[in-house]
Amino acid sequence: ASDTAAADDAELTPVTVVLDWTPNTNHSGLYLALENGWYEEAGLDVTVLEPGETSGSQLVATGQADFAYTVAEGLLPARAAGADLVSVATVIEHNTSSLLSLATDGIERPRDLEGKRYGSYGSQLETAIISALVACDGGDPALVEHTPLVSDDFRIGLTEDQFDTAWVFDAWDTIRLGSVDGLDVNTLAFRDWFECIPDWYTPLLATSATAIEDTPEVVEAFVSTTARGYGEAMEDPSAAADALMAAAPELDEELVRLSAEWLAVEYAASSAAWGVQDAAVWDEFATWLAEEAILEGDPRVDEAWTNEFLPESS
Amino acid sequence: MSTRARAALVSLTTVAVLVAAWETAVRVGDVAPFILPAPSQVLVTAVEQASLLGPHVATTSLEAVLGLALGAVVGWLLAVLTATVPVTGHAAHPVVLLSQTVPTIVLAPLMTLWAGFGLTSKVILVALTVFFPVLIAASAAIRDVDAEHADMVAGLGGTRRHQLWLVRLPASVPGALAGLRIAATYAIGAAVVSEYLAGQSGLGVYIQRSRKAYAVDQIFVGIALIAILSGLMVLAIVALRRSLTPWQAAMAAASTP
Amino acid sequence: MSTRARAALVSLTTVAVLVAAWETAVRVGDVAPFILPAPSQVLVTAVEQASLLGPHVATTSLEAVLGLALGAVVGWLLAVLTATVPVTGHAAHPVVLLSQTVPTIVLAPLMTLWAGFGLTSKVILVALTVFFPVLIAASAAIRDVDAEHADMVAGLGGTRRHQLWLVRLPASVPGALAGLRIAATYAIGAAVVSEYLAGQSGLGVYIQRSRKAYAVDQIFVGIALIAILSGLMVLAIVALRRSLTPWQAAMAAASTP
Amino acid sequence: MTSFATRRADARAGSRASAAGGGGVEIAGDAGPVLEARHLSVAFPGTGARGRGSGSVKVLDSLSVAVAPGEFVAVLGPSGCGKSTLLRALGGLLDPRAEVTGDGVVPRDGDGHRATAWMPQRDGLLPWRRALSNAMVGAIAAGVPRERALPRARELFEEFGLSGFEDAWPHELSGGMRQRLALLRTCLAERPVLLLDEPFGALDPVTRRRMNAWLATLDLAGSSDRAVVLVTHDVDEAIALADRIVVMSERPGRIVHEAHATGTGRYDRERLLAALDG
Amino acid sequence: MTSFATRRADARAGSRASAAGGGGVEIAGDAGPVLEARHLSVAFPGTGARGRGSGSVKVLDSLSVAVAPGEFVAVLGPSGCGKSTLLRALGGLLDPRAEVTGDGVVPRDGDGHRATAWMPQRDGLLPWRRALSNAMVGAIAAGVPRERALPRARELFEEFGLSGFEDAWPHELSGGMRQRLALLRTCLAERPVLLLDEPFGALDPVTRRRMNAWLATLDLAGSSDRAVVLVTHDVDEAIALADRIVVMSERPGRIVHEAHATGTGRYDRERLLAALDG
Ligand SMILES: Nc1ncnc2c1ncn2[C@@H]1O[C@H](COP(=O)(O)OP(=O)(O)OP(=O)(O)O)[C@@H](O)[C@H]1O
Ligand SMILES: Nc1ncnc2c1ncn2[C@@H]1O[C@H](COP(=O)(O)OP(=O)(O)OP(=O)(O)O)[C@@H](O)[C@H]1O
Ligand SMILES: [Mg+2]
Ligand SMILES: [Mg+2]
Repeated sequence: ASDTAAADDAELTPVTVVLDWTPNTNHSGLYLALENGWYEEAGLDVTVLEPGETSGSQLVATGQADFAYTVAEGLLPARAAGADLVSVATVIEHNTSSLLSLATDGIERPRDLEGKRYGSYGSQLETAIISALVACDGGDPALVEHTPLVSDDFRIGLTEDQFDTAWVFDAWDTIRLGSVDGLDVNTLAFRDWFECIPDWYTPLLATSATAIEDTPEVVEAFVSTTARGYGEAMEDPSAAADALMAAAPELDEELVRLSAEWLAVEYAASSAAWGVQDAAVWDEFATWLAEEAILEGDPRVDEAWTNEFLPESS
Repeated sequence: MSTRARAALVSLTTVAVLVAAWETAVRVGDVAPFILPAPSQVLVTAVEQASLLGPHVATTSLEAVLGLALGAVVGWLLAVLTATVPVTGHAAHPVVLLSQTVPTIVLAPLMTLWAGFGLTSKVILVALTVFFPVLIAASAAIRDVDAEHADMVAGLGGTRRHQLWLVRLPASVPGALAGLRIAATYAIGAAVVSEYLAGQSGLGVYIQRSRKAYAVDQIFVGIALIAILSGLMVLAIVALRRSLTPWQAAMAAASTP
Repeated sequence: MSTRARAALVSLTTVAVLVAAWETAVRVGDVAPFILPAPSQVLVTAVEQASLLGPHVATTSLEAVLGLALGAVVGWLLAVLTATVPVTGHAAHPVVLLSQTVPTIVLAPLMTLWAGFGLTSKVILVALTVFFPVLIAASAAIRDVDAEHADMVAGLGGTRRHQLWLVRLPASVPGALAGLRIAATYAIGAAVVSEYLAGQSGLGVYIQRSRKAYAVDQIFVGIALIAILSGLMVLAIVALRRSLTPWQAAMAAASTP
Repeated sequence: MTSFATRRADARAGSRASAAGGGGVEIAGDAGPVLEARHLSVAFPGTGARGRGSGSVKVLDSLSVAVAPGEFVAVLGPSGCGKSTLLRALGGLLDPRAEVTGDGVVPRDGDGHRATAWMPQRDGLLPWRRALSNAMVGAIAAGVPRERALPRARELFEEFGLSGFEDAWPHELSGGMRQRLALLRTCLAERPVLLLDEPFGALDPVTRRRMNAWLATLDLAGSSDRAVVLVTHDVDEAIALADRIVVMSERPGRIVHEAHATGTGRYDRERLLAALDG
Repeated sequence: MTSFATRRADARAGSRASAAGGGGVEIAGDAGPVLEARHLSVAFPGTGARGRGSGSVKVLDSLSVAVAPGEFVAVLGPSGCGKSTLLRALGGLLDPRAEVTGDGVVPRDGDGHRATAWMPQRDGLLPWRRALSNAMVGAIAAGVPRERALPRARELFEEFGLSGFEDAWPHELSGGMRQRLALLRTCLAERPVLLLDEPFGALDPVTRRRMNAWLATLDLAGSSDRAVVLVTHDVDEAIALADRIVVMSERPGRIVHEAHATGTGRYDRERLLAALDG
């Protein structure tokens, strides 16, 4: 029996996937598929790597890894600089970022940010988005103060009054502060202001054009199996939470469960199937980045993404 | 009571006092647990997660010990090489400086490019941190050697190699050990940082996951473990020093009022 | 040609060779520019952004120099205090170890809580990195002092204070300088890291912004500046060593075949 | 009275403290000795580790010696017999690990400091101080004001044949020059009692004679609190300088012979040499 | 022939290289000297920095000396006249910054190494080696096989009165014991030519006589390539041991007197002392 097991192992194709962060509910489809052995069924031996300071897209572009979770605002400039990266699925259909603040600060809409301090990671994209939001809502972007984020624990920043608002992900930080820690927080969700700012894919799953060309069957197997995992996560959020907790027991279980439930709906908010990308979203975002002078060079947007490896059924 | 026992007692007392003060501060003052959890809570978490922590601690310790050994050997050999063939020292200079100033964030991707994600890249990163204090301290000690001793060897027909072997190297041992003591303090921390690189296990991964999950008590468990492991490394080096410099133990200056 | 000039020439040649190799590798091989931009491109970027870089360099240098000075003084004083009143040394031990093992990521938020976002918190973070090698190297040198000299002072009626002042401290200078040389190499890097965490200006901010903007050539400009500034710090310490230990310059061992 | 005794248990810091700690000791009056050791025994523990293991080396064996005010005592004895150890014991400079028994009298100055100035057998010059600055260490350690010590130092540089070398580093001096500098440093301490461990071992006969003459001018006779203990290998030097000569036995050192410059026990060169021969 | 000359410009590494670099020098045959310095002048640059500034110290002034095979030469001279400097020059051990002119002959062994063994005035014992191990440094540096050197070392420990101290650290030895150990180390190098810088300065007369007797047994007479140069302060020691005595002047050192054990220039103690007196 052990002989056949060894033989089976030998036939599996090794695949490396680099996360964009520590394991979290954005990755639960991946972990669910892993836990259920679906990758082995598809002939894959999947290794998951946490990135720390390494960028998954660099690893994919240089062939060090096969897949990476990354974001559109990283993928496009990297492509413009010549990196071989292609998005094969979006993890969440819409951008679920938002600006989080304590309810006492009364930040209900973008123009309320006037005179407030935004805790900034220091990227150009942040400045551009905040300014666009405030200006679009009739405020003066110049009145928003940008102050550096000292800690990625927003509870400290907000309660110690180091800043008034920060850019967070609803599926994780908002749930943590609002539902788990019971802080009275407001969110200003980007998806409510898509008339002012573009939507974009964050996070997404990327591979390289080389991989697509050389081993399309592996890409196909991985993406469709991952889609199966996310499909199951949408069906059974508590199984998704269990899978994630098993893989990363350091996580806070309450947060993971609430987040999994929240995301079950958001993975594919409007379409039925997980992962599908829309040309318009990519084009608009690329154009906006170029206008804001965040993107220099040509990322060849139409080659930057594909839906072709997602299951047909959708 | 021996001097060493007294020293240990004083150190432990400090730790106890600090922990007590911390506990009091958290309980009496109203420090939010997400800013500073109480040590008792940290301890509870540590006990709860003991089985989870085991493998992380093992990974980090292995990386640190291997990296420290590699770095110490490389640093000392480089110091010796520099002393023997000064031109190699001058040539290595800028590279050594770069190795210490290029941030890990930049080094990390390059490192994974040719050393992969496994143990190797982490051991190399630890060694990269560790070799430098050893190199500098040993070099200084080799350079500052007593001319009297070097001349004695030369006067007996000894070559430069004999001078190096009989005088410069032994004379550099206390200095190199001071460097190694610095290095040992950094080793665990360097291993933790190297795990940020791209890892699957280790205290770096544990802390990173805890941070992202807002589990502050777990972060403090991680820090406490880093400090304890570092302390053990340092104690090992101190013991090494005792056994490598027996003549110093046998020397003691008089102090008279 | 003097030994020093030859050393400088060899070092510069290494740098030139490395840069040339790098340029060739990028041009001939197909290294993607977002992994490793060509040095020529880095230079172009640096020249283009010169006026932008000036203030960043000034901020970082100021933080590093102040932090280095503070850290060196604190480290040396702690070493002296430990030598004078050993119990303080043992008591300080665990705290010193903690200061070196608690990761900056964790320390920085606490630091800004009570030192704010300004210069102070960065200087303290640099000093925290820097004092440790100085403390350890100076302590080792003070401890390993020649009993012969200490006894000589005691035999003339000198007190422990005299022994410290006349023998232990001067004897510790070369060791402390080796520690300072290690510290000087770290100072700029430590300032940059402290800026990552919460800064409005400085090379850390520059590199961080460049990373967020995926401007790899700018990252390398930042790294090159860190390396150059660190090199200057080290040269300053070497010069300091020459002037603080004139008797060593006047001593030279014979080497005869 | 100062006890040289120390228990093994607290030998580390103890021996020094107890040897020096007998507070309230006054410099003996007109009759009593200015410096005295009674039944002094010293043993050094074996160097552990390899070989010698537990066996300790007994160096001094219940040795008693007293130095009267104004007296110049020379100590002779075979190499390794414990002369330096005796001088260290009198100066409070024994290795803290030494096992010491016995008591004695030690001169103290007004501040309670030991009023002896010890010159080590190996000069103990500090490599990081130039010659003049090395000499001044004597003044600094003994608390002699700089204004008084500096001119005196320059004077002695001249007298000791060292002028021109004030700014030399110790390693630039010859063996004999280093030794003279060490003596000069010891003199600058201005202590009433000098403990000199072979101060002239590295000097040629001519320079040695000159230095002996200088030492003789110190003229202790009549000074109620001054004294010199000189360890030397040169019998003629001892005869020329000392009021009294004590000869020590082989290790463990005891006093096997005593001779006086005057009176009944007059110096007899042959007898001294015979005593030395054991 | 070996040139001691060196140009100032490359003094740093140069003087040593050139003083030792005259390759192809064979140990002189039956007639020629085994060791020779011709018109040797040595000056040390001033210590810069403070005071002495540019003025350099002239130590040896066109000194010439030759040692014949089998000869035992003693060097006397006032402290600081340049005896140690002369010995260092002969052994190739001058400070690289010294300004040196002159040439000479230096004995070399089969491998082209200098065939001299030098004993420094300060013993040069390594603090991190125990006594026996320190002695073995002589054998190691000179390439003498351990199997031969170790039994010889143990023998000499006995003969030099050091037995029982094989495992002692240098700082646990008395001054005279250190000196004997340094001589022992020098002997273990088994070099034909010994350069001894005051090997007995720290010994009492009895031990000194014993060591002298030992040195006398080396019996150089007739050996074609052996020689000893002994720097000493003890005129009687020189007379007892040496085939020839040279007396140096005050700094800058020249040879002012020469005397032979036999023949016309017979030793005259008074004349030697007078020459020393300058
Ligand atoms: N710190 C020490 N530890 C162990 N043994 C020691 C120590 N100091 C001295 N001894 C031993 O004590 C003995 C006497 O030493 P001491 O230096 O007193 O002799 P000395 O009479 O001065 O001899 P010398 O004339 O050679 O200087 C020696 O056998 C020496 O090995
Ligand atoms: N490295 C050096 N640098 C400068 N001056 C030196 C150096 N070595 C020796 N001298 C000087 O050279 C002179 C002669 O020194 P040397 O040691 O040869 O004397 P010596 O005859 O051996 O005296 P002694 O009998 O006292 O040992 C002295 O004035 C000394 O200051
Ligand atoms: Mg002695
Ligand atoms: Mg000399």
